[in-house]
Amino acid sequence: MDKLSVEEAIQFAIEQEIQAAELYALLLDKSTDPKAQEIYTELRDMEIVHKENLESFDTSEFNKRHAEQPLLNLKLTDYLVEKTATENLSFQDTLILAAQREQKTYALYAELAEKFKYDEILYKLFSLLAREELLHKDQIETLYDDTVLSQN
Amino acid sequence: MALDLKGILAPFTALKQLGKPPHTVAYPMVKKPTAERYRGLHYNELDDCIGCGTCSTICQNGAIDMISLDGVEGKTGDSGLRPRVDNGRCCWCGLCVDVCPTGSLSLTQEYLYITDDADSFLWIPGVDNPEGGKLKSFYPESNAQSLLDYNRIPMPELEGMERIKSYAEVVLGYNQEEAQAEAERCISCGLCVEACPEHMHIPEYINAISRGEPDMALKIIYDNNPLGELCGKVCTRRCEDVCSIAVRGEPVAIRWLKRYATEQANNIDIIREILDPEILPPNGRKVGIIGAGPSGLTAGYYLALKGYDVTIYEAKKHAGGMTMYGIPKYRLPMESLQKQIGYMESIGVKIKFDTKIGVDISFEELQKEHGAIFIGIGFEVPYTLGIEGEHFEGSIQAVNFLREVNAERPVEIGQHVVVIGGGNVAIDGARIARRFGSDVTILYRRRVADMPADWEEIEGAEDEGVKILTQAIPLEILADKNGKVESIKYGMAEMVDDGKGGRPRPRLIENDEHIMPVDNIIGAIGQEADYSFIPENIREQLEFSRGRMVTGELKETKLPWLFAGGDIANNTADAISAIADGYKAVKGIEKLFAQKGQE
Amino acid sequence: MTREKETTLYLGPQHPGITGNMMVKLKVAGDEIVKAETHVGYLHRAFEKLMEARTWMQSFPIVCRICVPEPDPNEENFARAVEEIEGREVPERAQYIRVLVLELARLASFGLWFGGQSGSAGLYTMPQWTVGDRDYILDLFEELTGGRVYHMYIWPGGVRKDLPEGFTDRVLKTLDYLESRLPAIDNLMFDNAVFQKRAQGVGYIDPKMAREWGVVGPPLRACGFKNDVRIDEPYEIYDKLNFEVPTETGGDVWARALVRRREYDQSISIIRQVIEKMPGGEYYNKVPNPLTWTIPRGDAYVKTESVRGEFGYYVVSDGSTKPRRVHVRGPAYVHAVSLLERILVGANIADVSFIMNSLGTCPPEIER
Amino acid sequence: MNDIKQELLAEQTFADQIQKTFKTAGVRVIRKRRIEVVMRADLIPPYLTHAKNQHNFEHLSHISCVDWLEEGHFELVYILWSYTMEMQLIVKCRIPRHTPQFTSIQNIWEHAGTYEREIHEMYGITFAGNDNLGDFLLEDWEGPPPMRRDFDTVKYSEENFKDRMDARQDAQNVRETITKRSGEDMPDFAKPYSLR
Repeated sequence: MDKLSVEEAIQFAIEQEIQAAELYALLLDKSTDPKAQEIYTELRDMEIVHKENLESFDTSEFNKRHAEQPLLNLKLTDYLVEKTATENLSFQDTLILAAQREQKTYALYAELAEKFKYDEILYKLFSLLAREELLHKDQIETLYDDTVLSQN
Repeated sequence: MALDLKGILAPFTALKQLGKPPHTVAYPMVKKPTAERYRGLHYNELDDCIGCGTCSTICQNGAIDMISLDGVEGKTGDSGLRPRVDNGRCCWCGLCVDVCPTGSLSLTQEYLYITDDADSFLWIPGVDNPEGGKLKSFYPESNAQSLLDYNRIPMPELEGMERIKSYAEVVLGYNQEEAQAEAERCISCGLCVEACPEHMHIPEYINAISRGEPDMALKIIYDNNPLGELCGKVCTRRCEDVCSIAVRGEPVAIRWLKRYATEQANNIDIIREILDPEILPPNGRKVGIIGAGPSGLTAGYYLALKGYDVTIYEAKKHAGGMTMYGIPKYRLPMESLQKQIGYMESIGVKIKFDTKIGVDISFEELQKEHGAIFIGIGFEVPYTLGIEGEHFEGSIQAVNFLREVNAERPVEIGQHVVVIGGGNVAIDGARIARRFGSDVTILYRRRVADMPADWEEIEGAEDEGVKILTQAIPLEILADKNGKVESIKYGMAEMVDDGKGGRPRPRLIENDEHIMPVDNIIGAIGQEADYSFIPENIREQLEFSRGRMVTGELKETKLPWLFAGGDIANNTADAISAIADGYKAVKGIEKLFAQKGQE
Repeated sequence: MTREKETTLYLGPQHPGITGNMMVKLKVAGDEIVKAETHVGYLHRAFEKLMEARTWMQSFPIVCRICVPEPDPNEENFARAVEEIEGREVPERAQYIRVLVLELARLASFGLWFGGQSGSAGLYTMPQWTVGDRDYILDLFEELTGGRVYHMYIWPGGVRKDLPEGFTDRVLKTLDYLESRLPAIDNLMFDNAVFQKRAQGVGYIDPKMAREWGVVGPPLRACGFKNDVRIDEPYEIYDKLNFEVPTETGGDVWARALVRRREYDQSISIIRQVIEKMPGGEYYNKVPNPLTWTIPRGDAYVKTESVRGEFGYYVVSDGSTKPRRVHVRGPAYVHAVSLLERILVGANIADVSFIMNSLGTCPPEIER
Repeated sequence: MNDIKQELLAEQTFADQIQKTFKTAGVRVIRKRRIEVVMRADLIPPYLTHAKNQHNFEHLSHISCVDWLEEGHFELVYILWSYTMEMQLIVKCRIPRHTPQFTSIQNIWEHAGTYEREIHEMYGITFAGNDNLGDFLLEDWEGPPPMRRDFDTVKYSEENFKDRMDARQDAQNVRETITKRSGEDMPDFAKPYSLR
């Protein structure tokens, strides 16, 4: 992946979302904990929305979409033990897993942005995608902060 | 007759007065300023006013009404009403000012009130004179000048270091004199009633206490709360947060007063004698309740009074749920809980102990046997810290620790203990560990002001020698070569604004890590429910949100025969909310059977 | 001399010479009164009944309204009766402040009396002066209490607010001024041959009658009795003060006027002593929440020396948050009914309001 | 303790003296200069004469009346002062509410008649021997004796002055507002304990 058109880059991102949605759908199917199921459902639906957004993505919208939303970055994923996607994750582990996934996807996009720094449009695109993932991570971390860490 | 010359001439000296300037001023060209304390027309700081209506109550002329105003919305802690003064009746005695708990009401230098309507003397302070705030002249200059008493009668307690020698109850309770004096501070506004999830009749039972009638107070308490004594000891008392007296002083000790009233009845027979409950004849309707925690017990009690055949299924040996196994005995002694539950059993509530649904009896069987089922299982499963090293020996969970201690099973704990969390569970864990003689430090990610624990509990812990380390995030648990906890690594946190007006959240500061040697780490960051006993096919028909069951106004679920309450069905997760849920479910269950009866 | 034909004359209730809304029904022969009957009922406000429906603290703003010229003895009595039943202590400073207020109230009330007594003799300059001077005392009250006429200041447990900064200096200044006015008043009223002739021998009360008919205050002292509640049963800190109880022996309007004139001097002297001795400390021993404050079952009769004499309150508590009974004994109650009816016999019509004034008649405290 | 006794010595001596003469009376020293004597109603006129003539209680300060509705009697209170002993004597007796009649003491103190007139008007008690018990403070009053505890002033004014409150019909009760808004069910037995 040394050279990439904008269309290919978007297609790549769509693939990522589809994979994520499929993973969550699978985990949802296997889960028996209603609390985890609720989170999986939300995550799956969220990824599908992202995918649809990307499909109708218009590069001319770059500037508009950059309306900054401050990032909290509570850095929870930095020190919580890494979770792997297995069948019966608890509610807590589900949240950790999701946050860590967002963190990883963010890292991937950030790396790609760095890689295609010479191409302004690609750079902007990957930076935007990276930022989106961070925002999602923020949302999940905030939820974790409110529910699991309600008394800490 | 002699001529009284002096008597004739002396009066003429009055002529000397002619040249003197007059006493009067040339009004309206010259206006005489009023004195600093002048009692003129009313002014009310509308934003500070909470509509408690005490001004209206004290007014001996009936001159003050409480009315709705456009733009003033009622909310918890504010009735939404504001005073209106009938200047045709007011005598400017200023008692309303002296009795105003917030200090929003005052009298001003103004005394002219002109209207073209001779029948109208109605005046809304603050609305009709918005500039009055600058003209205040008769106002409460200090709490000492107020007619109200802003200082609470101190609760006698065991001394801090004395407490950690045993599980003896720390709070000693008011005697009659103290209770009456504290009850007399209440101004009966009733704002607390709205803040109480159960809407207990607070001003009424406090007034009964102040009149020296604790029996009547007990009756009023039991009207909608069969665990009044429990609440009297451990309630999270939102009522006190909105107490009008708390605006400028210490709130009325509502919880301690309830405790006083309930403790007067010190055995089951006395409770029955005082309450003399009316128990309706059996109506043949059967209700099954899962979990003998506060919500289940409450639902069971009121259903039993109404003639329902109630059975509570409890997995453990004792009833009380988290209040039995989670709350330390120095806060809620066993005998107190046993007394309250024993009384419920005496009026016909059946409790099956050591009966776990899904193990000892299946959910389906339960469903077959009962016309309605109420679930009140609580949050018993602790969340883990989620950090490296949590599996090492010596890393334990507070709920398990407390459960073992309360069940009087042997527990071992080391010299240096760290408790992680800032809720009541964490504080309980820390204070229990102190009773083992350990040195205890609480690590908390946020600030003391953010701690969900009761402030009295936090102070109590500090009095007992518990250290609190705030803005500290546990990062890793380190062990020695035998796999035994040796130390904890933690990082410091900065508090960041979430940009949505919520409470600030802690963010890890990088490269600010510390290591503290410890023998035990007690996690107390939060709990969740275990729903695995509910069969999959039923679970699928229910709705969940953020780990909780979604219920309606009367705690009904998507399935008409199934009700849920307590921690699993509310966001506040405390005993009084659970009691409120149980009470609401009683109405839901009654409604269900009433509809069934019609079909 | 042949007796004139008797006729009935209704004097009042709006007669300009009569203080307050009260009517005297006279049977006259010529201008000599043969029989007099007091008629009241024109301003009954049922304060005593109102208080039965109000809490102890709610009753406190009512009592001062029983008497316009001198409201403070009412507040004093109510507060002291409540304190006596409840056994509540009052801080020493509050006691001094109370006496200061009571004596200022006496001065203000004397101001009205000077005007009333001389005005009812046709000497209309006097009211202009003394009522104007009274306003300087009302200024002091406004500064101290926030109210000019009704102060609502002495309440159970002490007084409502502390003395403002520099207040006592301003009181002393006002006293100096009031004193400087006395020579002019003396010249105009007491040294006035016309006033003397009108007052001497009129409205005579026999000493034995004064004792047994419940006569109190200046009318009693004008019969030669040295009786004053402040001396006979000292309250607050009156036993720590030096003052005289002036007496006269004439028993007539003139003797009563002289007694009052000399009491005026005494009040000024008392206020100066109070200011000199004023201690520091608390001014209020806080009472419980006024909504729930109960007073143990019991009763108390307390009395205060007002300018018109013994002002008594009989207060009964049934142990609840409200008074069972607050019974007011105004000094003029007795003076204005049975006594007045008796001593008007033989007097002239022109002297009726003159005599009434000398007795301190005050219908509001009769009707409450 | 001794100090207190010393201070009240005169009072106590006098109280003992009364007790000796009037054995059925309840005599109590309330405080310095205050002595309470509770007597059978029929003993009141002779006792008051005795107090006035033998102990110089020449000044009748007041006659008061208290309606103890719940206990079924009126309490008449005679307040006397002795200028020579400097003591206030509070003499009390009870008369049944159902037969509100007593004896006038106008023959002992002339002005007692005025007090009796008021008590007659306000409480409906008649005093035998006082022939001037007509209208006094309340001319043309047709209602029941208004100072009786069972005369309901609020009810009376509601019946007679209903129109006066028209402009203030929008007044609301704070406690009721909270009850309504929160959905609290207040049982009837708790309501009398509401101060609002």
